[in-house]
Order: sequence, then C-alpha cells, then structure tokens
Amino acid sequence: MSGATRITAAIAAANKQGRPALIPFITAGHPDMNGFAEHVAILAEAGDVVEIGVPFTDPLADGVTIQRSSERALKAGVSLSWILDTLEQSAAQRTAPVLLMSYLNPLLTMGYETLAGRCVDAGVAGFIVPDLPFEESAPLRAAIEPRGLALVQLVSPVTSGERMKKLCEASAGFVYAVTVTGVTGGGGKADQAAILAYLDRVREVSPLPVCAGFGIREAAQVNAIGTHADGVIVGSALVEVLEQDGDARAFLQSLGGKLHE
Amino acid sequence: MSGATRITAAIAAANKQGRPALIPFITAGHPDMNGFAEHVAILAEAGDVVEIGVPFTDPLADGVTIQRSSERALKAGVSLSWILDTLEQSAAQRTAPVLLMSYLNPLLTMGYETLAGRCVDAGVAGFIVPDLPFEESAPLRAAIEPRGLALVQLVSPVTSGERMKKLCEASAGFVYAVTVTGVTGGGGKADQAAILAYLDRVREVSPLPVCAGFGIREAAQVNAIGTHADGVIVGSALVEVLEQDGDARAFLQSLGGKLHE
Amino acid sequence: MSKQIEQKEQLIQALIAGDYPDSQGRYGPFGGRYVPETLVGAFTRLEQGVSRWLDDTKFRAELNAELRHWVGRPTPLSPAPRLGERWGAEVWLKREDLAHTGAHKINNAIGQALLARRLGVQRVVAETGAGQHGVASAAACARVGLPCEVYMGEIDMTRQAPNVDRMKRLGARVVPVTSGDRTLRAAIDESMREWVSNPTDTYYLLGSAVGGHPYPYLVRELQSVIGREAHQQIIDQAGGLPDVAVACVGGGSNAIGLFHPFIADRSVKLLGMEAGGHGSGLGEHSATLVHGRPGVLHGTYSMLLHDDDGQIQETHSISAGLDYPGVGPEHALLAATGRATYLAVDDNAALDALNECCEYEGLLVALETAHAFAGAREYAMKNPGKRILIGVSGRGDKDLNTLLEHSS
Amino acid sequence: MSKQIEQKEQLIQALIAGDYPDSQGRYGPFGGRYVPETLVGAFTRLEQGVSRWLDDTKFRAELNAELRHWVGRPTPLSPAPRLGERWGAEVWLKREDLAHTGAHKINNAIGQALLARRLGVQRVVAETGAGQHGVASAAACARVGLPCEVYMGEIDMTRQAPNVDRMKRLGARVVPVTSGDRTLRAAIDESMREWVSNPTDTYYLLGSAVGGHPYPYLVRELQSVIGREAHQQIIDQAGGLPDVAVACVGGGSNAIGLFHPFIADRSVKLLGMEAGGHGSGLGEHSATLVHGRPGVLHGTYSMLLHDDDGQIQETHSISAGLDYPGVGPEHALLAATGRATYLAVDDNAALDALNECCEYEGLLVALETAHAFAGAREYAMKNPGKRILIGVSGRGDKDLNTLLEHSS
Ligand SMILES: Cc1ncc(COP(=O)(O)O)c(C=O)c1O
Ligand SMILES: Cc1ncc(COP(=O)(O)O)c(C=O)c1O
Repeated sequence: MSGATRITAAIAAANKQGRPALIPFITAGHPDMNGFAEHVAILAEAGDVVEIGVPFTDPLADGVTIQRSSERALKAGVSLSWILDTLEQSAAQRTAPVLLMSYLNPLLTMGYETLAGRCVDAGVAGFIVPDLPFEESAPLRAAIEPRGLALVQLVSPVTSGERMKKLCEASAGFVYAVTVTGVTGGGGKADQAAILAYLDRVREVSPLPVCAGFGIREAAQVNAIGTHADGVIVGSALVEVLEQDGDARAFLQSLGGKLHE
Repeated sequence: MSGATRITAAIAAANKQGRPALIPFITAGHPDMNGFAEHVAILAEAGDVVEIGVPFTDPLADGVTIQRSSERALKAGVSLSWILDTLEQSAAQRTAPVLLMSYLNPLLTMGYETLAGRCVDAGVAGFIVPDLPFEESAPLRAAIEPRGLALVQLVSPVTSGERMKKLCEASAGFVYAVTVTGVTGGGGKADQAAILAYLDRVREVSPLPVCAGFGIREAAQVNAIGTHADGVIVGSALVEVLEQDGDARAFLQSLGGKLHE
Repeated sequence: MSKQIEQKEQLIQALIAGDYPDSQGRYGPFGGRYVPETLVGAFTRLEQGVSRWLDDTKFRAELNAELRHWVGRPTPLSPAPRLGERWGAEVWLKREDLAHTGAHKINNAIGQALLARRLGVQRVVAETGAGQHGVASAAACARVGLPCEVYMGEIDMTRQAPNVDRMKRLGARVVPVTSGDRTLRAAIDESMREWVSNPTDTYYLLGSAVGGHPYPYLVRELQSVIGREAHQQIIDQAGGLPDVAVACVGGGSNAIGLFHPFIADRSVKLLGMEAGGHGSGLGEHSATLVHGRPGVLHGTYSMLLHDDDGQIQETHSISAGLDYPGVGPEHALLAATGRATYLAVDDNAALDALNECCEYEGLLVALETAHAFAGAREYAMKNPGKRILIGVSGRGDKDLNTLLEHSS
Repeated sequence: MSKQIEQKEQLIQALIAGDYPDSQGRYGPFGGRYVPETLVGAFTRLEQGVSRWLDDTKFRAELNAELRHWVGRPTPLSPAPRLGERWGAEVWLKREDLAHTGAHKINNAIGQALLARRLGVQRVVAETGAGQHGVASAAACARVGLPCEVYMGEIDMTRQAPNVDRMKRLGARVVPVTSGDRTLRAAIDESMREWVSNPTDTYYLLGSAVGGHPYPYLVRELQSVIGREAHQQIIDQAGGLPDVAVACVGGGSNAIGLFHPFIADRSVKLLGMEAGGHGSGLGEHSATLVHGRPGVLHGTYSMLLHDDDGQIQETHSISAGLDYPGVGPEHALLAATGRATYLAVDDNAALDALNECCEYEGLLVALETAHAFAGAREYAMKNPGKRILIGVSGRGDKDLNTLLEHSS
C-alpha cells in the first residue's frame, strides 16, 4: 500500500468507529532526543496518523509553542537525517502512518531523491510542507509521488472556492484544513459556526478526507469539529503537555484517541 | 583740567620721575562690593591712573581671570550705576584720574548723555571700550568729548601702520597698546623683542603717551617694557592678587608704583 | 564557447531583454513564491495590484510627485575629489543619504504605501533591521494616512536605538521581536506570522528585494529610480558611463536599484559588497553570495547561508542592515551569470572606510554603505584611474552608538 | 500718512531697493561692526574677501556646484495635504531638512568654507548651539580640506549629544565652553576670544545672520538660496505666491534666507517665530524681537534681551538653536518697519506642532523648526483658506533625547 493510501485508510478506519481520526503532532526530539522513539510509539498507539515536526530555524507559520519546541530541538542537535534514522529503526513495529511536517528548506537541502528514498525506508507516508504552495510543489512531487508518498495540501479559511477545489484534488492522504487564519497554536477566538461552515465547504469539494488543524486543544473542540471533519490535528497542545512532562497518552485519550479493541 | 588732560598729565608726571606710569586695573566690586571704595583708594595711591572694569556678561576680549571676576561682580549686584555712585562719593579725595573700562552695551543702555553727566560728577576722566572700534565711536564721542572726557583708543600688534596713525591721532589721554594678539591675562609666550619693536612703532606715530597692556604680570616685564612705553597697565595679575585676598598695595609697589615724596 | 558560458550568456541576454521575473516570479532558476497557503490570496492580490497600478499613469504621477516633492528626488550625484585623489580614481557618489529619512529605503516605502492605499487595506506591517526601513515605512504611512506596525529584533533595537525613537515619533507601533536570532531574520519571520494572522486587511511592506514574488520585482522597480537617475547624471556630469558601480548588499534593494539600469551596459562592472563580519566561518559574517548555497527562506529560492541540514545560519555584521542570511533572487542570478561580482569586506574595513569618507568628503555614511566604500577603495587600488560610481545607500547618524563602541 | 509711517515706508523701499547693508554695514539704524581692535584687520580682510569673491563668476560656479551636487539643492517644496486639511489651509514646506547634514546651516557653512579656502587661512573656528552649524562646518571643512574647531556650550553638548558625535566623526575638534551661560551665547564669546588670539591665520565661520558686518550680509546672501528656490517653486507648483512665509528665528539665518527674496512681494506676509520658552518673564524665553530692546552684542547693534544695566539676559528655549538673546540686524529692521511680524510660541506649542507634523506628514522636524509650524498653525486658525509657506529649517533627529524627556 502506498503511503498516501495508508493515510487515507487509517482515517477511514477511525471514521468507521464513529469518531474523527486523531492526528497528534510532536516536534521531533522535543523535549529531549532520547524520548523521541518512545513518543512516536505512544502517538502511533493513541493516534490514527502521526505527524512529526522537523524543527526549523524559521518556522514562520508557527506560534510560540512550536517555535520554542523547534528551537530547543535544534539546540539539542535534531536534524532531518537523525529523525529519519530514528524512525527507520522502529518502522517495522509501527502501525500508524507517519507524516513529516517540515518547512521546505531542510527537505530541499537533503535533496528530493535522497529524501524520498530515505522516507520510504523510515516508513514515512507523506509530507506537510507549510511554506510550499501547490504552484511550487512540482519538483518535490516528482520525487515522492512515484514512491507513493503523499504531499498533503493545506487549505485555509481565506482560500478561494476555485482554488480550494484545485488543492483538494491535488492533495494526497487527506486535505489539511487550517481552521484559523493565523499561526499554529491558535489563540485568537475563532467563530465556531464559521469554522464549521468552512469545513463543510472543504468537504463538499474534497475527494479525500478532510482533517482540521491549528488551535485544537480540548475534547469539546474535537467533538464539535469531529462531525464536520474526518479528522483533527492536535499540535501545540500536545507539545505543551510534553514540555510540562505530562502524560501524552492520557492527554490523547482525553481527546478521544484510537479505540483498541 | 579736562579728563583727557588729567590722564596725560598723570602719565607725564610718572615719566618725569624716570619711570613708566603704572595703571592698575580692577573689576569693580570684585572680590566684594564693600571693598570697592577702599580698593579704588589703594589703586589711586599706588597707581598713576586707575582703570575700573565695569563687569559685563559677555567680556569677549577678556581671559579667564577677568571673566571670572566679572561674573562674580555681576552676581553680587554690581552695575554701572552703582559704580558711578560709589566713585562719586570719593571723587573729591581722589587725586589719580579714573578710567572706566567697559564693553559698549552697559554704556549704551545708560544713555550717552546721562553717562557723560554722571561720569563728570563721579570724577571719571575717560573710557576704554574694547568692543568699540573707532569707526563706530562717533555717537559716544559726541556725548563725552564736550565734557572733556577721554575715549582711549586701543591699537594691537596686527593694526596696520596707516590705521595705527589714525587711531593714535584720534585717541585721548593716552594710546592703549595691546601687547599681544589675544585676550587679557596673556598666557601665550610673546616674542619680547617683537613687542618692544611694536611699542616703538606706536610711539613713533603717537602724539600721546603710549601705555602697554595685556599680560603684564611682574616687575621684570614692567622694567623691560617701561623703556619702550610711557606706562603699563596691570589687570589680570592684580585681579588675581585680590581674588586670593593678597596685598594689592604691596603687589603694585613691587611693580614700581608711584613714588610718594 | 563552452556550454556553461553559453548558458550564462543566454541568461544575461534574457536579463537585458527584461524577461525576469518570468510569470512564475523566477529569475532564471531563482525566485518564485514559497508562502503558506493562508497568504496565497494576499500574494495574488498584491501581484494583481502591482500589475494594475505600477504602470498606471495616475499612480505613476502620484508616486513621482511624492518622490520629487516629499522624498527629495532626484538625489544628487556628488563628485568626491578628495577621496578620488587618495584612491587614484574618479569617484562619484549617488546620494541616497539625502533622501527623506536618510536612506534609499524611502523609495520603496512610499511606493508600497501608496499601493497599499490603492488596495484599500486597513493597516501596514513592516519589518526592520537597521531601522531605516522601519522609519521609512512609518514616515510613508503617516504621509498617506495608514496605521503602521514595525517588527524589529531586540538586538537591532539596541544597536539602532535612535531609529526606534524616530519610528515611534512618526506614529508607528514598534514591536520588539524576542524570538529566533532577534535581528532582521526573526523580524521578517514575525511580520509574516502577523500577516498570516491578518491576510486580508493588512499590507506587508517588505523592505528589501527579497521575499516571495512579486516583492523582489516590486522593490526593484521602486528602487531602480536610483540607477536611472545615476545613469543620466554620470553621463551628464562625468561625460560617460562609470567603469564600475558599487553598492552594499544586505537583502539587496539598494544594490539592485543601482545595478538594474546598468545591466545592459556591459562595460559597466557591477560590484556588490557583502558583510564579511569578523571572519569567514559559520556565523561570523553575512556574506550570502560569497559563502552561501541555494535554498528557500522567506518565500524565495535564492542564495542562502544555511548548514547541511538546511537550517539557517546565524549571521554577524557590524551593520544591522546587512545582517541577514538571504539575498534577493535577482542578485543570485547576477552572481550566477557573472554579470555582477560580489565580494565581502569585514567590519574593520567598513569602519575604516566610514572614517575616511567622513574626513575627506564631510559625509557620514551608514555602516551598511561603508561596505561599498571599502569595496570601491579596494577596487581602485587594484585598478588605477577608473571611474567609480558608489551607491550611498544611507547616512550614518543611526550608527553613532555603534561607532562609539568601536572607536577605542 | 503720519511721519512715522512715512519713515517706515522709506525704509521698506530702501530694503527693496537693496540699499542694506549700507557701506557701514547698517540696516537702517541696526547693524554695524562693534569688534575689538585686534579683529578690525580680520573683519576688513573678510569684507574685502566677500566683495572680491561672492559675485566672482568662478567662485559662484564652485559654490553652486557644491550646493547642487554635494548639499543636494534645490531642496524640494513639499505640499502638506494632511496638515493643510487639519488647518484649513494650503500648506507648503520648503525642505532644508533634506540638505546635507540635515539643516539649512550647510548653505552658509559650505559657502564660508569655500571663501576661507580662497582667503588662504590655516584653520576654521566655529561656534554652535544646536550643533547643526557645528556639524555643517565640520562637514564643509572636511569637504574643502581645512581643519575645524567648534566651540559649544556645555549645556548644549548635553542636549544635542548626537551632533557632538557627528562633529567628531567629521574630524572637527569640539571644544566645550564652560563659561558664561554655557549655551550658544557663551560659545560665540569663546569663538571670538579664540579668533582674537589668532586673527590672521584663522577664519571664523559664524553660523547665523548675526555678528559684526559683513557677517549678517554674508550669511543672508548664502542663505537666500532658500527663498529664491521657494519663490520659484511655489509659483511653479502652487501657481502663485504664498499669503504668508513662516520661519523660526534664532539668530535669524534661515528666516532671512527665506524672507529676503520675498521682501519685494508686499502681498506676502513674513512671519518670524521666536522661542517663547515657558513664559514671558526675564530668562524664561528667547524671544528677542518680541520682548527685547536695542543694544550691542557680538559685534552688531540690534534687538537684544538685556536688563536695565545693559547686561545680557539668560534665555530659555527647549530648542538649543533658538536659545540666543540676540538676533540679526536685518530682522530688527524688518520688525521696526513692520515688513515682517515676529511672534513667540512656547515650548509646549512647539512640541505639539512637532508631533502633529510627524503624525500627519511623516516628517520629524527640528525643535527649532517646530516653532515655525506652531506659528503657521496659529495663523491658519485665524486666517482660513490661506496659502502658507513654512521654512523647514532642519530635521529633528538631533532632538530625540530632548523629546524623550518631554514625552512623559
Ligand atoms: C543604509 C542602508 N544601506 C543598505 C541596507 C541594506 O539593505 P539592502 O541590501 O536592501 O539595500 C540597509 C538596510 O537597512 C540600510 O539601512
Ligand atoms: C534646524 C535649525 N533651525 C533653526 C535654527 C536657528 O538658527 P537661525 O535663526 O540662524 O536660522 C537652528 C540653529 O541651530 C537650527 O539648527
């Protein structure tokens, strides 16, 4: 099964259980590099799809939490190469598909061909690249798509209707619906009704599952959004739990994690 | 006898004794107003002509000593009016003629007519006005000359030959030969031979006695200059003696003051 | 002709023909638009605004009137006879330091502020490094009547304190940036975040020829007035073209403004001076074109100072305005084709050049600009008797604190 | 016509005919040359130098080239639409803030520096208040290659600290003046003392339209370029003469430079704004023409702030450049004849005007200049719909410290 199909399937499986897929996000190697493999395992157990953030010096789509976690991870020595090595070691045991969330430059610098090959080995299923709009994505797609890796497209509340359709059609795995115009972590009070209407609009044109992200922090949000999206992405809130040495598993379960029969 | 004549006569009398006339200078009311009358009396006794400095806020031809004394005198409340009042009270007893050294503005502000009248009453014989070049002096002369008051002209080492002749002829009382190009108090090492040659040049064209001033501080200077000038003016050095509560009389005698037969 | 040289020549011909940026915002391989989806609409609107207004007769007239009557254009071209004598050269100075607010930045700021007003936005955000772009933006926004918010790194706020005061006086809100490297790079990051949060009612007034398309194009068009004037002036005053045109390169806006109108004059060497800092090691300089490799930052694919993991390097320069790890994509192309040459001069050489210019021409230039003088001097020493045109990008009043620290 | 009015009219006619200064350096009853005998030769040489060179074709060409290519003349005339709207007036700004070194002072400094070089002196001394004349003198001397020494009052050195740094950078020696009032007045005293000590090899580069003849004339001639340009520009840009021309008045150089070319245009009201400080009492202001009486200071007979004993008053102004108890003799005549009107605005009004200009035109003017804006505003409020020309004598970068102190 291609990475893209695995992702879509994992989301479908969750939906079949009558709940939105849970896609937890962590910054790789944060709060400490030693815990990374274990954190990935916990996330793969509690979540349907796992999103691993590749730290970058200039995370310009991220809020303070992910900025801080990225900075600390980089300082500790986290690199894309190390992330792929670590993921590769546990690839066989992992059932949930893994997505890399990375700004473009680390990917570009590794070289797309090398990147794609190593991702396949590491069991990575696809990418989310917040500073790569569809128009600039051809070279990356040319390297990853033949290997079945997904490039998840993002859409935002200010994406026009026409463009949204194009992006949904171009996406792979799922469509990432950014719920707020803003950076990760949320903060600004968003109009709930407007968000739900927006998600409905995305779903209407999307052939793929639609997952909502940015600013989702608690069970109430998951429940509300869950009926209008196929999955939810939880990033900053989880990063904060880890930062405070909290129990990631319990936190994810409180959000309605994967049911283990 | 007119003020101008009294001055010239006093210098001639000194010269007759075989010595240059001694013209001591003090800033009126410095170091304290109470001592002013007594200081004038001492100067009139030891000197042949007395020069009284009217303090001014902007003494731009003066060095630090006279700047400082002027500032202190002004702070204490000295004014041209007070100086004239004080001089008037002792006018009768005083034998040596008194000159006022004043920047133009205090004179102008009193009004030349008032000034001339009060000066006559105060026994003032004439004026030295360091910021009044001959070309601008007509209005002042028009007021004081009819009353016999002298306007002493200054010449300097950089005064051209032609101009020097004109100034010497226009002067009254004596000609004030500034020995240095600079401010009062001296300081810069002047070339002694050049100064003497300059004084000879002034004397050659001057129908009046020539008195040298600016930077004369000690007996050796008085002796050297005394053979090339008809009188010497001692200012900053005397002001410093008074400032340090020294014996003005003794200091002036050390410079070869008036012989009292 | 080897294949490579032929390729370069083709790129130069395309440059001269005005083919760049192409419809993708590319300058040969460089440029493009790498921005978050949330900003795609804003960039599209900006691009449409640029093509709608930039050559519009009325807009041009409005802009030209502001440039002439408010900014003080044309700025003069000063002969520098005393420097020339010392260097054995004929030296000409294009005086952007005399433009309103004291640097070339205002050419761009007033142009974009007028554009922002046409686009009907509610507010303007801008980043700043040396503070010159912040001051220019604050002034331009006051002039056109738009609220302005300026993001500035904490470190830059200290070393360019007078400019912080000036921005505030001009009514701008100055937001200290405490994240990242706390200099220009972080200020751009933060401005982008702010824009991402308000993509529809906010205009982002970018200060250099960097960023996603159409910024490098827009900024070059607005700054080219420098080179256009200088081109005419040097012919009028010196009787011919210069042998070399020298400018300092941070993001590259003053340099592209000076160079662009000379690109077709192949006899004119174009010399860009980058900040050599205090060494050529990682983090010791900000000489992007000299030491960098291609990469993507702040929306554009260009030369970049980054490590083997694609992480952006810390940079160093005594001049806040050059302290940036990226550079405009058109410079990357000019460097790749050899049409322009880029060299680095270190902090000390810049300081010396600044002092020399003060002492011999009575002109206190910005520390950024001093790099151009140092480069011009070096060139003159190696090439006697040349006619040298130096882009004086700004004045040095803002640098007095830094100079004082370095004068003992 | 009463006798007095007739007399005034005759003086105005003589002014227009260019009869002043007369051969004695007089402007009607004012002016002249009240200087120590040691300086008489130096003044004579200066006077001869002025008549030899000022209208010499080659000297003029040299000066005009420096003004154009180094100083950045003509400075623009900016329309100020947003201020105009607020004031109910048509407002035009003559932008001396854009001249090299940031104020009108450079027009005079470069002219005198070129003259000094022609006269073959060894060095230049200058006084400064706000520091603008000191910076201009330092720059001009560097440009022409003469050593420069600047006398500056201790108090002014504190309140205009950035300018002290600039002068030093430009190679000038800055001498602190600790005597007298430790501001501009004392600095002039001290410069004169220095000149008295070196009358032959030193050129005294006086910074305002004050001092003994020929300084007020020389400075007026060198500064009149402001008014000549503005006269032409306002006709070209606004289609006619202004109703009023407003300038701030310290010693009076920028004001006479603006006013002089408009004197013959009787319909143009001339309005000089003096520093009202924080009150009209002794020592609380430096509004010489408003509150003063005739007297002699620094070589000229003019209006003066002095007491009944002829002692010069302490003055106060928030702006160092206006903090002077005297004023140029030509202004005294303009005031006496009624051809110009002089009013005072206080520190707070100046601060308000400065902020308003920042906020509505993106222009940080000098505190001195702010007095002109305050005056213009007051005029506009009383006379709706007028065309107002304001002389922007300089920029306010130097005043940031003072502004900061007063902003709480
Ligand atoms: C005076 C001056 N010159 C040059 C620069 C560098 O910018 P750019 O390379 O965009 O011209 C700056 C940036 O702040 C500046 O202030
Ligand atoms: C900007 C500015 N304006 C005005 C003045 C006042 O001088 P003046 O009256 O000679 O123009 C000064 C003096 O330093 C100044 O710096």
